[in-house]
Amino acid sequence: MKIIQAIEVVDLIGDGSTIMIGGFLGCGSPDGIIDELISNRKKAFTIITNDTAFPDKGVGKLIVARGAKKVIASHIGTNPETQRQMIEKEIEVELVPQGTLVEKIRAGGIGLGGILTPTGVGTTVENAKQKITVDGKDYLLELPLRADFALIKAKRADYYGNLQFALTARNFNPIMALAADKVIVEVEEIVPVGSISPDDVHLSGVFVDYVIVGGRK
Amino acid sequence: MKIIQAIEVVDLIGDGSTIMIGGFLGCGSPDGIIDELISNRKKAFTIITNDTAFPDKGVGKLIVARGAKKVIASHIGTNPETQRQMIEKEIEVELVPQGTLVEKIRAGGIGLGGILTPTGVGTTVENAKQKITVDGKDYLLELPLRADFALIKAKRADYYGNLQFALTARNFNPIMALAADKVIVEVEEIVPVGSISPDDVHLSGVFVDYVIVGGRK
Amino acid sequence: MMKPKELIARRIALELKNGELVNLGIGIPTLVANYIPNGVQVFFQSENGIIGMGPLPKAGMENPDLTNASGLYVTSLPGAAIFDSAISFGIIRGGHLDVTVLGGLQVDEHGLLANWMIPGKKVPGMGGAMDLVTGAKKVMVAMTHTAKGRSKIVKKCNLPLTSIRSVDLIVTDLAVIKPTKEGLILKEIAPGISVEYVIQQTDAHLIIPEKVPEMSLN
Amino acid sequence: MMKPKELIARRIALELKNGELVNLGIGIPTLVANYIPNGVQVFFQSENGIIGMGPLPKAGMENPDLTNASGLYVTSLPGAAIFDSAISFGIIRGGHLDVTVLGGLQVDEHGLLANWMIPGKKVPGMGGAMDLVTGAKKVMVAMTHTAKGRSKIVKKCNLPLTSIRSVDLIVTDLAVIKPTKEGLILKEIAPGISVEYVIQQTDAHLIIPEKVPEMSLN
Repeated sequence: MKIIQAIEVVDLIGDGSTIMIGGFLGCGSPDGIIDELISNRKKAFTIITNDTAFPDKGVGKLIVARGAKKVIASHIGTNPETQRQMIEKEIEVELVPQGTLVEKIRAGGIGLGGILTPTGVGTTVENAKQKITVDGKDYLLELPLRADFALIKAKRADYYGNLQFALTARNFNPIMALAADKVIVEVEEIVPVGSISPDDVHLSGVFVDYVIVGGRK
Repeated sequence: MKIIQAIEVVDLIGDGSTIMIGGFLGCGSPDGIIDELISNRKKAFTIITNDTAFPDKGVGKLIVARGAKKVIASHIGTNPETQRQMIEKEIEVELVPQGTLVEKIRAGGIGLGGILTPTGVGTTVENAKQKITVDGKDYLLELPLRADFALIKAKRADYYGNLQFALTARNFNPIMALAADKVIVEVEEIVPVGSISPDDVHLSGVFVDYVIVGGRK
Repeated sequence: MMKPKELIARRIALELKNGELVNLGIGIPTLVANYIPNGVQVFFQSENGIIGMGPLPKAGMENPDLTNASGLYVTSLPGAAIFDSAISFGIIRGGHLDVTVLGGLQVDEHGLLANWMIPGKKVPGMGGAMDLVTGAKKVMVAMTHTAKGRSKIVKKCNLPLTSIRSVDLIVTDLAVIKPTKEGLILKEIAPGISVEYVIQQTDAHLIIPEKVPEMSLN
Repeated sequence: MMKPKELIARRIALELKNGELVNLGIGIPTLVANYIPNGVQVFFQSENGIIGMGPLPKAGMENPDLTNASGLYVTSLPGAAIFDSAISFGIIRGGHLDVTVLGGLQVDEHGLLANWMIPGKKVPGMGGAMDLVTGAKKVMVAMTHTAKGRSKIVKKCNLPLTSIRSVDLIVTDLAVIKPTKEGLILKEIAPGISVEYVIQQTDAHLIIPEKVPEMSLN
């Protein structure tokens, strides 16, 4: 684990990278990192995220700033700009049921080749996916998702990168941290090693590559 | 969630039931429940557990007491009695790689039809399993596991059944609690509702049916 | 006279039983929380990762780390538990959720729900809806009976389906309707509404029992 | 003279690099923890659910809730983290574990390992071994070169394989051997052992480089 300044993500994350961004309608998103990407006009990202939040919040701001080439998400209804860019074919949007999205990411992070889910069977989500019948019930084979970078938000880290999340700001963050080549975490504070009880660590520092201390927005 | 006495499991759990038992070589196993099953000569169980511990510890004692008809586990090497019963065909033993076992249980608990794992490909674990190729890599389709009862151990519960585990006594316990029709938890204490911070709950009480207060062995 | 949304929410609330784990969707379903009958304690799950969600906070007591699935600040009740999105949808898809109440665009004669997109017009995405309908033990749809004068209860959905699992109950401002293998049964009518009016406002065929009582709305 | 097991453990320990996450199997691999070189800090993962496992506790300071994968009481170091078995094997199978050191019954010319059962004789089960060999970034086998006078490095395993993934390094009391696409390369010999003796004690074909240095054993 290495501690860096928010501005350093600008060099780390190349235009066109695939990035996962934690958060749920902006709650628990790494706002300091997102702001740096925006002010440095980073672009052409494939963004994997639960939703595109609101135009003035979280990942929503990155959409408004034209940072995306493609969005993989479960919901874009709260950000009219995502809708507009999609309809005008400025970006591609792939909609994935939320429970499927999180399991695809988890599978990508923990070495599974895919998972079978009943969600989406018989709907447009089926698409060209392989259908597998187990015990007489149909499931869709959903394949793993990984990213070049996961940008996540935690409440605090210790100097080994062990993380604690706060309340519903946890959401996709610990799962995305499993599934990217480089994991960059924005925290509100770094605490001494040993000051988080082993039972209270929500995600082991083994998954964390970079930590940035940002303020609470 | 209902608080019961250990002795009540004797009526709850019928002979021949499929039961998951938490613990790793006896650490974090529900010893009070196991003892009741033994002293009341309950038998013919299909036991899903990581290992059969030692002859005088955890689930190992239930094996010695001839409580099992079948064992599904990743390791039985520390309990010679399991080996003996298997060799003399008194019980059936199904060996499953540990990482596969926990994902099969998780899948059974969260409504997945199965998972694809690379573990076991090209080994005797393949058996008659369906092999699926994703991105040029072979995986085994491993199917979900569920049980009639999960017998698990936690450090403490609140009166809603929210659980906290202690150190490596956590292991399979929170995963097995997802995957059984009835979940019976042995704890060392029950604390007031609200005294465990929401962030510190390791497993929500929604998964818990019965809580038994047992002493520390 | 009671507002249509309040009527729907009140009627749905009467279906909830003590101890149940309930997930309320956006819109009318959210209102259900306001009308839980006395003596009934239910637990609210929100798919962003909490069981034990409480009411909106008082002004000045909001916290940006505690929101509901609509992104609004909420509170947590004693005994609340937090979990990540994988466990949250494990609860939903794994059959651990007793009830979900969702809004709807259309429900058809097979009880199939369409509630996540209008092709060419509005594509918000399914969010958690597909998992909720697929996995919850009981699925209730809370919606107005008609939209822009057109019945939302149709012979066959022409909007994309949310799931191939039939919903368990439909509550509108005009009626309570139960999908069954035989078809849609008209179970109750709203106060002041006639069976004939419901039939007239409904595209789908309704099975009409001999007696159709008025909704109770305690 | 150094005991064979100590020699193997010391040589393996030299392979570990600062900051690596390491899982040690039962038996000889466990000893590796005693010989980590000065200035190298590694983190030990135990598959029962901990990173940051420390040495055995002093007498009287044992706790039944803190054990290693052999069921022995251990301690936790500052910065330790606990997780359930699903995450533990997610770390292993997902490629987040830098190194695993495992015991072996046989390794063959393709670098394939058999280490979990002897049919008809001993069936302990694979435990975590199959996931460890399949998923760890680097797999090292620590074992005696022979058992009951028979080479454990064989042309082809006749015991059931642990994985179809080749191991990265084999360290025995006689030699360090590296499996490659071309075959098994003899990289180092133990102090006082000749290349000829290693060849004689090995069933598998060994590729012998011009120079085969003696093991360093700091």
